[in-house]
Amino acid sequence: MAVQKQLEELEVVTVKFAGDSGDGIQITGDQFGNTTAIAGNDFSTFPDFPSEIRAPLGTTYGVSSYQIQFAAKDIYTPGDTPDVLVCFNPAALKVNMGTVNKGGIIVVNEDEFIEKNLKKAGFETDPLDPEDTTLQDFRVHKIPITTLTLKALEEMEDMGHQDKLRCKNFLALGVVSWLFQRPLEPIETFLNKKFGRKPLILEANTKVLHAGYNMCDTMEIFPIMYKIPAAKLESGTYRNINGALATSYGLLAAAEKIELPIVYAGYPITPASEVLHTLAALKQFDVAAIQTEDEIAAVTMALGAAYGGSLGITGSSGPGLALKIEALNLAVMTELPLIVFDFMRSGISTGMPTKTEQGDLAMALFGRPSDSHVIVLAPSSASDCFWISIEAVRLATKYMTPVVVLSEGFLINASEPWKIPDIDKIPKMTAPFITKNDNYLPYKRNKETLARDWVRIGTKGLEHTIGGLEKINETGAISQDPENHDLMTRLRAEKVQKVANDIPDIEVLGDKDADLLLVGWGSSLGSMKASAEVVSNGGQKVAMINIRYLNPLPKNLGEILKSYKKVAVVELNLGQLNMIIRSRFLIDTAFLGRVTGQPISVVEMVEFIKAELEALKEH
Amino acid sequence: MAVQKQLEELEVVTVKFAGDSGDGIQITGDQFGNTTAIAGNDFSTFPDFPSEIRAPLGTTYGVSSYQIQFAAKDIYTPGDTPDVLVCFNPAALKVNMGTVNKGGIIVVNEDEFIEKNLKKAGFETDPLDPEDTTLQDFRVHKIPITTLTLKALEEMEDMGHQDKLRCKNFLALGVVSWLFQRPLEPIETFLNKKFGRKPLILEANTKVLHAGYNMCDTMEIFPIMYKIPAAKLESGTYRNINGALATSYGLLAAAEKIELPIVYAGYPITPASEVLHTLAALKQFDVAAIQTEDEIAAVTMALGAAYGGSLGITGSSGPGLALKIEALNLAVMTELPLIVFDFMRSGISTGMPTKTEQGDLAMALFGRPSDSHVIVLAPSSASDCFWISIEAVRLATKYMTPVVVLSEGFLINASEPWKIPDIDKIPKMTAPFITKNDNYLPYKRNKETLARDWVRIGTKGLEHTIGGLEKINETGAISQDPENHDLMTRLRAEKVQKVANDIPDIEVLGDKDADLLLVGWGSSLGSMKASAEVVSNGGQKVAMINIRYLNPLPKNLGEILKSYKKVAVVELNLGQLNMIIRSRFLIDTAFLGRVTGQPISVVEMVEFIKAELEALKEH
Amino acid sequence: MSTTEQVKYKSTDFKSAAEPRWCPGCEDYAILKAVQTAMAQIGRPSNEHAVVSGIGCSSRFPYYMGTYGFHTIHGRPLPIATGLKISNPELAVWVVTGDGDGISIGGNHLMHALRRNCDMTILLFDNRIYGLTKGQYSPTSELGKINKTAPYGTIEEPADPTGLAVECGASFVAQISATYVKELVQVLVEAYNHKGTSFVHIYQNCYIYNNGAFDEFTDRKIRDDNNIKVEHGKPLVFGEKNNKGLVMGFGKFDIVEFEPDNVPDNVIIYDETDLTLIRMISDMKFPEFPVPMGVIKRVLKPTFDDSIHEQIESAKSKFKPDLKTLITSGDTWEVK
Amino acid sequence: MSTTEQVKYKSTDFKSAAEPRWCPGCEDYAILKAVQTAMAQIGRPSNEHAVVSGIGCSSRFPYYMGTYGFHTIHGRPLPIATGLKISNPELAVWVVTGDGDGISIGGNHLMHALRRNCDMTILLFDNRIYGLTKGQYSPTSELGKINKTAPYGTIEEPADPTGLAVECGASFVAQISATYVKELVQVLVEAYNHKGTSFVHIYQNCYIYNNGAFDEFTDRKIRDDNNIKVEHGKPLVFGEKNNKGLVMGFGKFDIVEFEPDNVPDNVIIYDETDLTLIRMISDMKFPEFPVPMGVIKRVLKPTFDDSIHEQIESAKSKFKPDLKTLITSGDTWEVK
Ligand SMILES: Cc1ncc(C[n+]2csc(CCOP(=O)(O)OP(=O)(O)O)c2C)c(N)n1
Ligand SMILES: Cc1ncc(C[n+]2csc(CCOP(=O)(O)OP(=O)(O)O)c2C)c(N)n1
Ligand code: SF4
Ligand code: SF4
Ligand SMILES: [Mg+2]
Ligand SMILES: [Mg+2]
Repeated sequence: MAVQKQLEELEVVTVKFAGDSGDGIQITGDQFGNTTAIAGNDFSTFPDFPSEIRAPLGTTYGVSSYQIQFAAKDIYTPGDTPDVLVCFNPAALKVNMGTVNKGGIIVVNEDEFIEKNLKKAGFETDPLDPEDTTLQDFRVHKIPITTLTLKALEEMEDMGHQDKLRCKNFLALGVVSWLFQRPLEPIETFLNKKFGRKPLILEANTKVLHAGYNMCDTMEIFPIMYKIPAAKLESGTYRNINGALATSYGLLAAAEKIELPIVYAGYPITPASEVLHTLAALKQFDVAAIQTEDEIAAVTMALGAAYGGSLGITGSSGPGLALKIEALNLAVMTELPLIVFDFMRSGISTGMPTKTEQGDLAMALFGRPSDSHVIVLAPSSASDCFWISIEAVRLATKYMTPVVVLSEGFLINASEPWKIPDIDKIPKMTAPFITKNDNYLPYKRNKETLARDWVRIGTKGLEHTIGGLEKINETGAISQDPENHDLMTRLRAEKVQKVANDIPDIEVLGDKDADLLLVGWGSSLGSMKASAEVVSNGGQKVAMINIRYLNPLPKNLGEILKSYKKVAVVELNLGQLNMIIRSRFLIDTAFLGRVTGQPISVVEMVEFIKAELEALKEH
Repeated sequence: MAVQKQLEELEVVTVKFAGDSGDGIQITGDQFGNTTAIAGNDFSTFPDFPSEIRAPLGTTYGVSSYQIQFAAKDIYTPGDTPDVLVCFNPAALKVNMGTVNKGGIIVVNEDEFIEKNLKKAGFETDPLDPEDTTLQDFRVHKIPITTLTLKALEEMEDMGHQDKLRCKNFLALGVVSWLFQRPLEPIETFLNKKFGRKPLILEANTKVLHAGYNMCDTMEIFPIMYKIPAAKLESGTYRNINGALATSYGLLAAAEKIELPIVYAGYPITPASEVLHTLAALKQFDVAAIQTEDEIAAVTMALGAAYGGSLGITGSSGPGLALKIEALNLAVMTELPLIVFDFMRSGISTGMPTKTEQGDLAMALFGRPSDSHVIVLAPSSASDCFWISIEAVRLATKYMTPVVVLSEGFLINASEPWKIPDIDKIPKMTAPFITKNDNYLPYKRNKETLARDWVRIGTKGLEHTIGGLEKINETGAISQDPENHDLMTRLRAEKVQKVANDIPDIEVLGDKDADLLLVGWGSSLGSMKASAEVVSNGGQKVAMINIRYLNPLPKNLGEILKSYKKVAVVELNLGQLNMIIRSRFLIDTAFLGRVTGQPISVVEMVEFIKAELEALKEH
Repeated sequence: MSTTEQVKYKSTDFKSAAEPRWCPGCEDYAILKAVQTAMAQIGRPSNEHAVVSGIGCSSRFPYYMGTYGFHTIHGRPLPIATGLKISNPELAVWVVTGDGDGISIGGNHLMHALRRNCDMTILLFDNRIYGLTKGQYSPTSELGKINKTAPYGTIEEPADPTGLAVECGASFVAQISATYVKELVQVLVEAYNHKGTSFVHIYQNCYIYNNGAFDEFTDRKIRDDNNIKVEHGKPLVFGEKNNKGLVMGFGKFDIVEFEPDNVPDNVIIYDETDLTLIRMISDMKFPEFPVPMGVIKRVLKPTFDDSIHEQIESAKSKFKPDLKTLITSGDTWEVK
Repeated sequence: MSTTEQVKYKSTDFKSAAEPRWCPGCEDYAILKAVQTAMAQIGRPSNEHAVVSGIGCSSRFPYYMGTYGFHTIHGRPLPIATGLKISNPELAVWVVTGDGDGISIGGNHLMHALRRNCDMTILLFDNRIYGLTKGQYSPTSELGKINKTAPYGTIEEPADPTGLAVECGASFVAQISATYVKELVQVLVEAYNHKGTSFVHIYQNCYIYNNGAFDEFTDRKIRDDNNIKVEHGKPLVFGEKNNKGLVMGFGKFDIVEFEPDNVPDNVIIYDETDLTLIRMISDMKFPEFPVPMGVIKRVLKPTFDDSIHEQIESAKSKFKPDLKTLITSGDTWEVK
């Protein structure tokens, strides 16, 4: 019979799984996220993996991890520091123990703490040794996960040893599920789907999952178990979604609403490839998802499709975007609705490919020869990637101009609960096609939007040639006339500025009547909200805005900025949005920029906010 | 006997030659420049040609022109509007007549004003018709240049008709030389050099040159002739130089001073090709000038050479620079002294390839993924291209960082008198090579410059690997450590900022005690100086600075800017330097930006200055 | 798809209002005329054609066509044309490129386009020089050529566009000179008719920067000895008097001479689908061998555009494209 | 230039301190070991070698070498290596690239590098997949392959790196599998010894994303029937029992069978300088023909680096490199 355990209710918890790339960390994390979702919590995840495919076992640089924060309330980030760390080997402990909260729980696979592995991880002494002080600040639980897994599967004689070992992550998942009283059904459903055709593996994984769970029920491993009540989320049907899926689904939704096929051309690159993979498997939605020979071919193929009259889309990350610049300028010149996703990753050059950053804003705005203007949007959360995709399609086609979407590696991989929207309620869109005109002028502009007409190439009677040479306004004939070039340069800029009339005002979040206004973009929204909550709980006030429309900027931005005593910009770079805001509004901003390949931690941001508030007081 | 003519002394004159691309306009202009130089005037030229190789004869878009301003005083621009226009055909008149000063002289080749040509040029009536009012504001001189040329060569029976026709530009040159009392010897010297091996052509050209000159002496074509006394230039030996030559010679000088061979890799593009051509013909200076398959190969080949320990240099214009971004970031990451020239041309995409612009500043500063910093320099005149080349080599090698030189199409083609420097007085430079070190660390930095050591690849005992992945400071081992990445990102930025300690203070020109400060860069210096002179002559004051070091900015810039009531930025773009200055110094600047493919005209700039001065008064 | 009504088109139906801006004497004019003539023969209206070009003198082509046109950027017309064709499968897509545009900066796209076999027609104008940028060498320039960027002569072995196309698996390869006006038109029509990527390598004289580059095999006086007309099902015969032919040698052709019109049996009857003959014909080096003119290769294989659309259709037949179902797939939960 | 002193090197002299980070089971380990062994045989010290790579699993190679190394950007190692060689002509320059790095994004540089013939050794690791980005198809992936970006199968005809190298005029072309350890080392040494660009196409199994891709011709049990060792001056014989050979057919090879070791006279003796044989060997398609392994082409021609330096020397002999004279050339005038 199960031993009676203490049950403690918590509002919010952060759990992190860590181990070798081959340990199934990402699946474990995903499944824990899923069961957490179904238990009704809000949550946010942060998968983090090395750029090596399968780094040698047991090395610190080969450690893969998955962090999840879940709560009985709204959650904005995957959490700074875990309350619970589950380590599959010494290297995982070595890399992650520094981040665990004091007094936190560390669960280790005791079996892996043998000398060879300790050495590989760089431990001089065995941290599990009772005499050792390395882990004295934590509640350490040693579980022989490997042994227990093999034992649980002892009777399965048809199964190989290696195959059995591969189940150990589900034993750990059983343990953690027990600790937080998560239901096992969602995990079982997943296993059924995934291994339906491999009954042996299905059986084994299900077995160890339950074994892990039951073991905790029976044995004195944890003196306590936790309950995190359901969060009060808006009512509706929810699913778990990450940015890659949300981006892809958003594009499909947009295509349906505007009734155009998609040509998505990409060249594989971390972390952009996920979207290409997703769309390649969704051909039934009239999606031609094409892997090209390089990024130049990707962007030009998409441009060719946009020229033809389809939704021409391409996606990459920094090194790939760098190769698309020349073609992007051709799209600006020919005023075609090309959509370019940049899933930003960390660092210049190859940098840290699997890590996140917000480093490409200045490039998206200014990184093209001459005065070249495009619309720039940035999603602020994994699920917002869905809405940004739709908005990108709407604006690109309405204004006949390229749109760059600055998404982030972090958002692509991170997941969160998403209230599934009613597709029917998303407004239809109309592309500005012209089908008949006796006196068609390729560069004649819509008075309101300044957009030129879009022609489905092949339409009878509208034959014309466009290209990269400067052309006369309206007629589109090539011209080197000085004043015409000046005019066209200004018109192209003005057209993009017109979009400001067509986007929502920015909304101030947090304590609107604070003295200090935080300004961020993209995923910083999460860190800002979480930090503001902490600050607010501490009795201080901070307001914040997150800029989804980075070019053109929302019309009410200046007014908002000027109504605060102090404006502080926060970004994952050395001050790119900050430069824009200073230059545009001549405001002496404060700035917090971090370039670590990780989201800014809440602790850091809170510290920054407090220091700024302090400085304001001194004035 | 020669008729006695009136002689008027002028201080400054602007002459423009215009005709079909095949009319030899550029040669005519160049030779007039040369003889002007030798006559001791200061001068500045503006060759302007269509992007077509040989556009159909007589079309307006096929008109090629060459403008030159020369004077008895210092001259800063090729002049806004010609005092004398020499037209070889109706199209040349059509395109250029609007720019000629009222009361100015227009010389036309009367023979070409036949109906067919008039129609092609878009004239409804014959502007030479005495009844016609088109040219009523000008002093028109009709000369049957073609007929006179043929007549002058009548006796040369061995010469073909077509070949004879081709001499007509030298007849015109003789005419204009007479008008301004230029010596014919320099032109003869040129002809001797060029046609030494073609005695017939030499004889013919010399003949018509003199025929043109003597004809004016004899006949009543011009009632007056002009004398422009020599300018008071600094003493020394002078030559005529354009930006392409100056750039190339500067590189050779730098290579000699640092004792390294040059690997210049480029892909042809207007207007950058000139430098590649020049260097390709100067192999004896240890220059490997290589035409690559594309711009990516060009920049990477140069980078490979820089890695090896040579001067790795590449040059292009906007569309080519766009393709070099990814490699440029690799150079930033590996901290190698790559030198990249951008000879800016007009417009986004293919734009107006033969026209000028300053459109790539924002791109040079920010057009790379993530926080990526390079040194950015801009020459302010054709001859300054020489000095900028040397400075680029000095800073790139001293700081082990890429340098981008923003040069301009206008400067490449424009020529001016240049006081030939004493090569011996140019300081020697030392590249930071390391040749021996028992504990060599690839990313160990010089304390003062933060530069890492340069290794001639092949050196014994210094074997190491570098690359695009983020690396640990000092050791250079690849690393994904969050704090290390933040540190390295800041170090790379800081290193470039350090250069500010190593560059001259900016100097205020014009009326230093004015209220209004003009801020420009690149070729704007000429327009600013000329405009300031006009303003100053009108009794008003304006100060100005020209920024040659665009990143990092000179240390005293902020102080200068803050000491003026009003700062006005002028550029050939929509406000790129302006953005930097606003953002950095939070100054509410005024701005004059023109994007016409031409230098800003003095008239326009004077108007702008006056309006700003007026506005200041009203305060 | 061809319109079914029988309309008679004239070459002028495919002219634009713009006046061509090439140099007088440039052979680009001849090719322009040939393309317009071919289009008239093809019999589809101007709106059903799109001409996509890169940058170069040759690439100004679309401006002078009364069809749809896109003058893009240097080296990239092929992926742009591919995107266009995928988007608008009914269009007749033509690509105009130069030896610099198509083989130098755009060489990679050419290689991959030929592998892909998207249905379009590529016209490579080969003048063995960079025209628009005023006379630098190109990848097809002969070794030792003196020019602006190689004042001491080029040191790179020239690339062979036709050989490259064969190597890359092109399904249609033809080679022809702009001076053969009638044959050029015919080749263009056949290239259009071929389903898949058709590659037409056109020798084009640049009057200004490389005049006479092809005289050896295009000059009327000597050309019949220096080139050979290649035609499916016809013997490989050439010579001013039709007195030479190609026979099979040891792994390559041998040249035999014979009495005019007395063609021996062992002279090869050309087969444009035989990979061995195709390889041997395109491997012939001038002046050892004559320069082949005509359709060198024509084989049928699935096209990229068809395959993409087939995969889309096949996906549709398996999975209903229902967005609502899709986004609610996987685990969902209700919050009340 | 080789140092003259006779030093004995061990393969470990060319190892770096860094621990390789490829997946367990990856054949990149075998190639690493082979390169280090080859360098020991070559007998030049580690500082005289530089390894330049692009991006991909294979391109991590330089980190594990005790030589100079440059891990550059995707697709661009060749021009970087070319710049390096021109700058430092004494260096032994090696390039490591993958089927994605070298044939997809870097295909154009490959084509032009092979034309140029700069003295360096290119190792193309062909695993017919993108390893580092986790399993998308590459240009060498077989038609119909199911993978992350082609869940319905690829629709592009694969490129043939060896054939491409031959077409582009490479002066040294070899093909070998990573499983043939001894032969690989030998090929590497010969590639190094060749003056000019040496192209070595190496079949390399990716254990994680494309395991078994080359089993048909590398599996010990069947490989002798499925590949053929190509060696200059040796007959083209293969088969488990050395019982098959290649003879000249009608423009291509035919396979003949015979009694083991009873090689008929008409079996071709391979000549690595004979362009016809080279073409026929590299045109053989598996499984109709066996896969050739060994040095397929070796011809001498001027190298790019030599030619550049020769032009520089020749210019020097004609014009004194005197900067003062240069800048005062042309018309000058004195201002007093
Ligand atoms: C990215 C880029 N690089 C270089 C150029 C300059 N450029 C224009 S056309 C051309 C080469 C033209 O040669 P080719 O393709 O042979 O055409 P042709 O003029 O001979 O017909 C070059 C290098 C450019 N426009 N864009
Ligand atoms: C410009 C750019 N595009 C894309 C990538 C992503 N990327 C890295 S390696 C690679 C392909 C690797 O394939 P291959 O060259 O075959 O090497 P392998 O990993 O198989 O050894 C890609 C697409 C990149 N790093 N840079
Ligand atoms: S430069 Fe040559 S290719 Fe270009 S238009 Fe003139 S003749 Fe034709
Ligand atoms: S993914 Fe494949 S190629 Fe890459 S290291 Fe692993 S086994 Fe080797
Ligand atoms: Mg050409
Ligand atoms: Mg690969």
